[in-house]
Amino acid sequence: MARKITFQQAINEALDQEMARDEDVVIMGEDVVGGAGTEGEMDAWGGVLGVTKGLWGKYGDRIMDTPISESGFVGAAVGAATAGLRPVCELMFIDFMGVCFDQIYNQAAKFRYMFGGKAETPVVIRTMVGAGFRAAAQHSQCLYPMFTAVPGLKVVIPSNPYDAKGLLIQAIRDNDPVIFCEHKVLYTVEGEVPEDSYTIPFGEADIAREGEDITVVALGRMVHQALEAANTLSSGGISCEVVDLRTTSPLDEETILESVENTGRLVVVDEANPRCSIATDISALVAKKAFEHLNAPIEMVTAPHTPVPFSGALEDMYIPSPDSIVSAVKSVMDFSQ
Amino acid sequence: MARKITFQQAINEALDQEMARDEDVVIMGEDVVGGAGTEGEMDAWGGVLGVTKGLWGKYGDRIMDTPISESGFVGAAVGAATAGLRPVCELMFIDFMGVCFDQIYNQAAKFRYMFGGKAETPVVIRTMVGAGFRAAAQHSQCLYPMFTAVPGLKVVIPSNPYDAKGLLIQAIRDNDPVIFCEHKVLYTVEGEVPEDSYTIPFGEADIAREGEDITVVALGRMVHQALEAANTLSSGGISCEVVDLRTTSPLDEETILESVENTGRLVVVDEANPRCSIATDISALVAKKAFEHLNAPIEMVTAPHTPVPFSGALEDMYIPSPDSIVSAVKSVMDFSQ
Amino acid sequence: MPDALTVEDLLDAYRTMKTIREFEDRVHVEFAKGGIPGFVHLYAGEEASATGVGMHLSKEDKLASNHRGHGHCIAKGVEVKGMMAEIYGKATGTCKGKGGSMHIADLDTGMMGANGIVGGGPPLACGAALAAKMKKNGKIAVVFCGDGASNQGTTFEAMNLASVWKLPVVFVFENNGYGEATGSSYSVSCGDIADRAKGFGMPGRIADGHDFFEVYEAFGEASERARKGEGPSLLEHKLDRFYGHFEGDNQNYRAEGEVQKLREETCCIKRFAATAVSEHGINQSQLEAIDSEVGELIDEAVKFAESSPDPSESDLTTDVYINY
Amino acid sequence: MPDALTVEDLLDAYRTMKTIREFEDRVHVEFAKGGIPGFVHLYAGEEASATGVGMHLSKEDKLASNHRGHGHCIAKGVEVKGMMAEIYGKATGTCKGKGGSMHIADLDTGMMGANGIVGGGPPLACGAALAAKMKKNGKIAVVFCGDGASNQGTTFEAMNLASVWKLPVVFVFENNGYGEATGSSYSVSCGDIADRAKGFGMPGRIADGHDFFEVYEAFGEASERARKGEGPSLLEHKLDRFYGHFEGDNQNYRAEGEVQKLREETCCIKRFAATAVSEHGINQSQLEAIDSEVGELIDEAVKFAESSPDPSESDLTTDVYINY
Ligand SMILES: Cc1ncc(C[n+]2csc(CCOP(=O)(O)OP(=O)(O)O)c2C)c(N)n1
Ligand SMILES: Cc1ncc(C[n+]2csc(CCOP(=O)(O)OP(=O)(O)O)c2C)c(N)n1
Ligand SMILES: [Mg+2]
Ligand SMILES: [Mg+2]
Repeated sequence: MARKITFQQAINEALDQEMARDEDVVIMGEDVVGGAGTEGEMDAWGGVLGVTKGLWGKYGDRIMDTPISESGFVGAAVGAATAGLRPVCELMFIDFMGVCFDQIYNQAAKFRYMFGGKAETPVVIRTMVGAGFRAAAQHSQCLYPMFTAVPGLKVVIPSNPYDAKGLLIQAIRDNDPVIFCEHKVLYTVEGEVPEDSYTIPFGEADIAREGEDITVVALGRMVHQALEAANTLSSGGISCEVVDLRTTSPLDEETILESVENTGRLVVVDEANPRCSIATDISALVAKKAFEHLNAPIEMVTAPHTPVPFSGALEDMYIPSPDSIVSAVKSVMDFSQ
Repeated sequence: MARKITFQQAINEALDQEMARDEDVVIMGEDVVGGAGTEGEMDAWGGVLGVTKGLWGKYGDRIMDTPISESGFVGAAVGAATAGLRPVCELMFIDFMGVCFDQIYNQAAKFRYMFGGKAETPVVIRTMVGAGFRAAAQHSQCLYPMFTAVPGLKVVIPSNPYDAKGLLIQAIRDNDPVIFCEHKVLYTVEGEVPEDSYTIPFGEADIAREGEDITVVALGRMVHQALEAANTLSSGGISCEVVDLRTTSPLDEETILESVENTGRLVVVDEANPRCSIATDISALVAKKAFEHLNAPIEMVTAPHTPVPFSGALEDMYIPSPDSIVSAVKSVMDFSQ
Repeated sequence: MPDALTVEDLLDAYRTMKTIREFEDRVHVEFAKGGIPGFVHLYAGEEASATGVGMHLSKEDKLASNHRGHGHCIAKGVEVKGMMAEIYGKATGTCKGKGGSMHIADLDTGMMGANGIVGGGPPLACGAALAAKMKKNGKIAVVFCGDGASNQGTTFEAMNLASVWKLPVVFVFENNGYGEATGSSYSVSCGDIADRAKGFGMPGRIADGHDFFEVYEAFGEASERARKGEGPSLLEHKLDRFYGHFEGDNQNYRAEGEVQKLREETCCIKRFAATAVSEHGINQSQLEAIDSEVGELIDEAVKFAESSPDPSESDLTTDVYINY
Repeated sequence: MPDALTVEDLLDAYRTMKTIREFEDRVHVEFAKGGIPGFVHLYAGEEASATGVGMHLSKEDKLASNHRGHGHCIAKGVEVKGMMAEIYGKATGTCKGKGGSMHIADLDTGMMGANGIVGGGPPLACGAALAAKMKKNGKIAVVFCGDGASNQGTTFEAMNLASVWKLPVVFVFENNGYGEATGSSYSVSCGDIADRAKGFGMPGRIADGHDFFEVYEAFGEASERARKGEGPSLLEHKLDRFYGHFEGDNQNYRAEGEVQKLREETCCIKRFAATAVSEHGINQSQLEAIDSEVGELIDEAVKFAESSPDPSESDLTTDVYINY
């Protein structure tokens, strides 16, 4: 059997292999080394949760701690990308986009278009997303719909270690700016991951489970919730096809539409808040392009339209659960016109 | 006949009347007075396009020029709102949200929830949106879907002078943070506006034109494009009901759903880019809650997934036109299962 | 100045510092036991800073805090039981359990909120100061920032804005030598944070943040300036944190024995007690009485928190807007 | 130093300044006629600043600009015909007409782009400087900011970052006294922008931005420091803009007769010509020859722009990503 490593190790390995392969790859972010300017061990942290640990020892100055100045260093990553480097920049939590968003959507994303096709901006912004850590309203959000909305950005949201490695390597080699979203709850999830380097192309969704009765589109951590729900449902005789988007931009419309053409029913599961989200995006796509195949309303299972609560009791209710997916699927299955 | 004034005058009048009514109302922004620290005329500009002109003469220190520090002064407006003022803060172009978004979505929007219901944050952020000025990629965007996605914010997008005045007065009196989006192309549009003060409640869409065959949901400037299309279509025998959303958060789901229940068909028109937008939001709502009444796929007419081009030749193609709405409506009308 | 401090004041100050220390020590213990969830940043070691500032503030003055906010809350008069319950995520918490350690706010006592965003507070404090200025009520605002936060753009903008608008606000930089695992000697490109004041047209001053009396005096000057309408000031408190960046931090970026040494040599409470007894006529027994009262208070707070109910399902979707 | 400048250099400098002036004067005229759309910010009056800097740069050095970018482009060697066509929104423009005045970029000449976002450039320039540093190629980056931009958080963060990473970058602040209609005396809370350098651990220096020689000398020092790996510098150029903030600005915030007076007294080109002739052995006729060449160049550029085709429909949806 193939080697099993965690999601977090898969990311570390992707970074390691790409840094070894191409010396233009550099890493920057807060405490990505950890310990700059201190008396203790350098590489003390390797990122706030240890994801970049060990890289400083191998690559030295190519991995750089930054001041807490997200506009400054994200912008520097963007500028460096136009000048011959391939920076992988860490925005610790996606929640912090509010202090540096301009450098991403007005600068990186638009250079190529504004400059008449002459710019290439191969920058990757790695960032943590999602609830489940009791980290409260400003450290638990799923803000990737905002990035998905921006022309010129690519947005990646892996659900498992295998995809994490292959998609991150692809992201680093890609010549467009990429937002790479790591769900913090997934870091400890294990999976089979080849040691060799490999890429997974963007815009190719994964059929995480085949099924006939209903399509469940999910992404990131929600793929696991959807698979659990599908398991439960299968014992009740409902066969779910679970589609893991992998990337929301570019979007694999074909796989989604084909699946719905076969099943005639759709539930979209997204941990983000409900308005103007991936859930509405996929629903709208299907209501437009596969309407004639639809046999029932499209259900969306999302977080409520509220900030993320701190209390564990509330946070557990906030996050879409396998149970809520089961209910949604059943209600769609029960529909008859 | 009632008095006619422009959209821009309506906004100025709303500000004027509210400042006269309540001395806690203050205004801040770049050049909202215009001329601070110069030797020329104070109140020189009254905002970059003159919208706040004349208020400094009447209200003096209650209208304040700021340095070019959007995080600083937007955050100050937010902080002041929690401390007893009712600031109306001008973010010159919505495109600049990238340098101050944190103070809006992580601070203002979340206080009430994070603080267990004890905070009130009556701040209004006025901002210009939209293409049509040949102002290119960083001064022409419709980024309101990103604000609409944020729990805790209210988002207003008026389409005409009457609504602009009534909705702005409501926004100032409202005790939640409000993003007030002014389409720059609408500033010179005239309409009947009562001199007296009045409010328009949030979450009540306006049926801008009644019709039977198809529902066209639009907002802001797009209401005008939709009405023009409806005119054209009516001569071909297609009767469009045009719904002007007025506010995207809160959203008047009822009016939208009722209209679709009657017409069985829907086109959503939104000047924003297509992904995770108001267009997908409304489409998804209807695909979920009015599916059984739908007789055809839901069409969306939006800008393409590109930045806003500078060249007038391109920008005119970028903006959804009455013609493109006509085509979309026709394709939906032509659908038969 | 110390002279202006009455015995009452000194005992108050001691009680505040001690309450903070006991609170944090206890949270540390309970966190390790698994009773407390989330990201928790402790203030132990920095008590003289919050306390020396807080002694100058009334409930109508406003304080904007950061992620390391427990001490600021206590010094501003937030009730300790509610805070503890909040940190446990309980319905009886200051924020009904919806905010947690990083978001404790109590607008009634002028506590505008801890903040999970580094640099989130400075603009907000400017706003509170603007409100005071417009209302001409003689109140002020203060914001606490770390050395790490001193590099955030929002912080710089706020300082400039405060100066341009001549706001009654004081920027207090608590320089504890680290922003997470990164040394301030690395991240702050000038020698002292106080060196930045000049670029924003305000006075900048350094105080020994282990020394209550120095902090009290320096902030007294800055707050007086603010109250008189003379504009903002910058203060840099040099101090140390006794725990890791957050609970769970192994602190391997610190020199060996560093924390041990700090606890012995720089403890602001020990130092305060010694001075209070030797120079201000306070009795050791008075301090001991406070120690035991504080111990009880914290015990009670933990019991209260532990025995309080979780928020209920309906709390999930309330408090988003005024009407729900 | 001026001594190091050859006659060739001086004639080059004159040609650059004159080209900028003619370009801007002509855009002003054509804009008024209605031929040019959008927001257009002219650089006339500030030519010595871009030129004195540009003379030290090769194509491999990078320049990040702002909304008032035409002069920076020309001084960096961007071709004038393409620029004019870009400002007209034509397919033959530097950016195929998709960027316009506020977004002219030409990466081949090291011009990283004008920028519609005030403060957008400084972080980008740090990135370019980082690339140069990592590649150890002796190249540098420079960013031009206005006085208004000196208050933007991104600018402060970039200065700190540049110092922490010891980047080969120079921050040039063009202080023309206004950010739109707001006076820099109001918005910049310290006396001189150069006062801010100390807070970011770098040297700060003021130069008379009307004086090409002073700019040339000051930037020579800063760029040498950068090339030697000694880190960033801040320069403040005090200068004036001859037109409004943007075309269409009635400039009622300016004192009466202010522009008239400036044009007479502070014209950097007149001043340069006088010095060049009196001190550096340049003949008036050499300058006149350049004048007429420049006049022709600009005429041609306008004709080229006017007669060029609009972008075509397919251009709307290309250049978004590498593959479309
Ligand atoms: C905008 C933003 N960036 C990064 C973080 C992550 N973070 C939380 S605390 C912290 C260090 C803060 O250091 P400092 O300001 O010195 O305060 P201290 O923790 O030392 O009290 C960092 C980087 C954050 N919360 N917000
Ligand atoms: C983030 C942002 N805020 C505001 C603006 C609007 N704006 C464009 S130019 C300008 C003034 C800039 O002043 P300064 O930096 O002094 O440059 P100058 O125009 O004087 O050359 C302003 C406020 C903007 N483009 N971007
Ligand atoms: Mg610190
Ligand atoms: Mg200026």
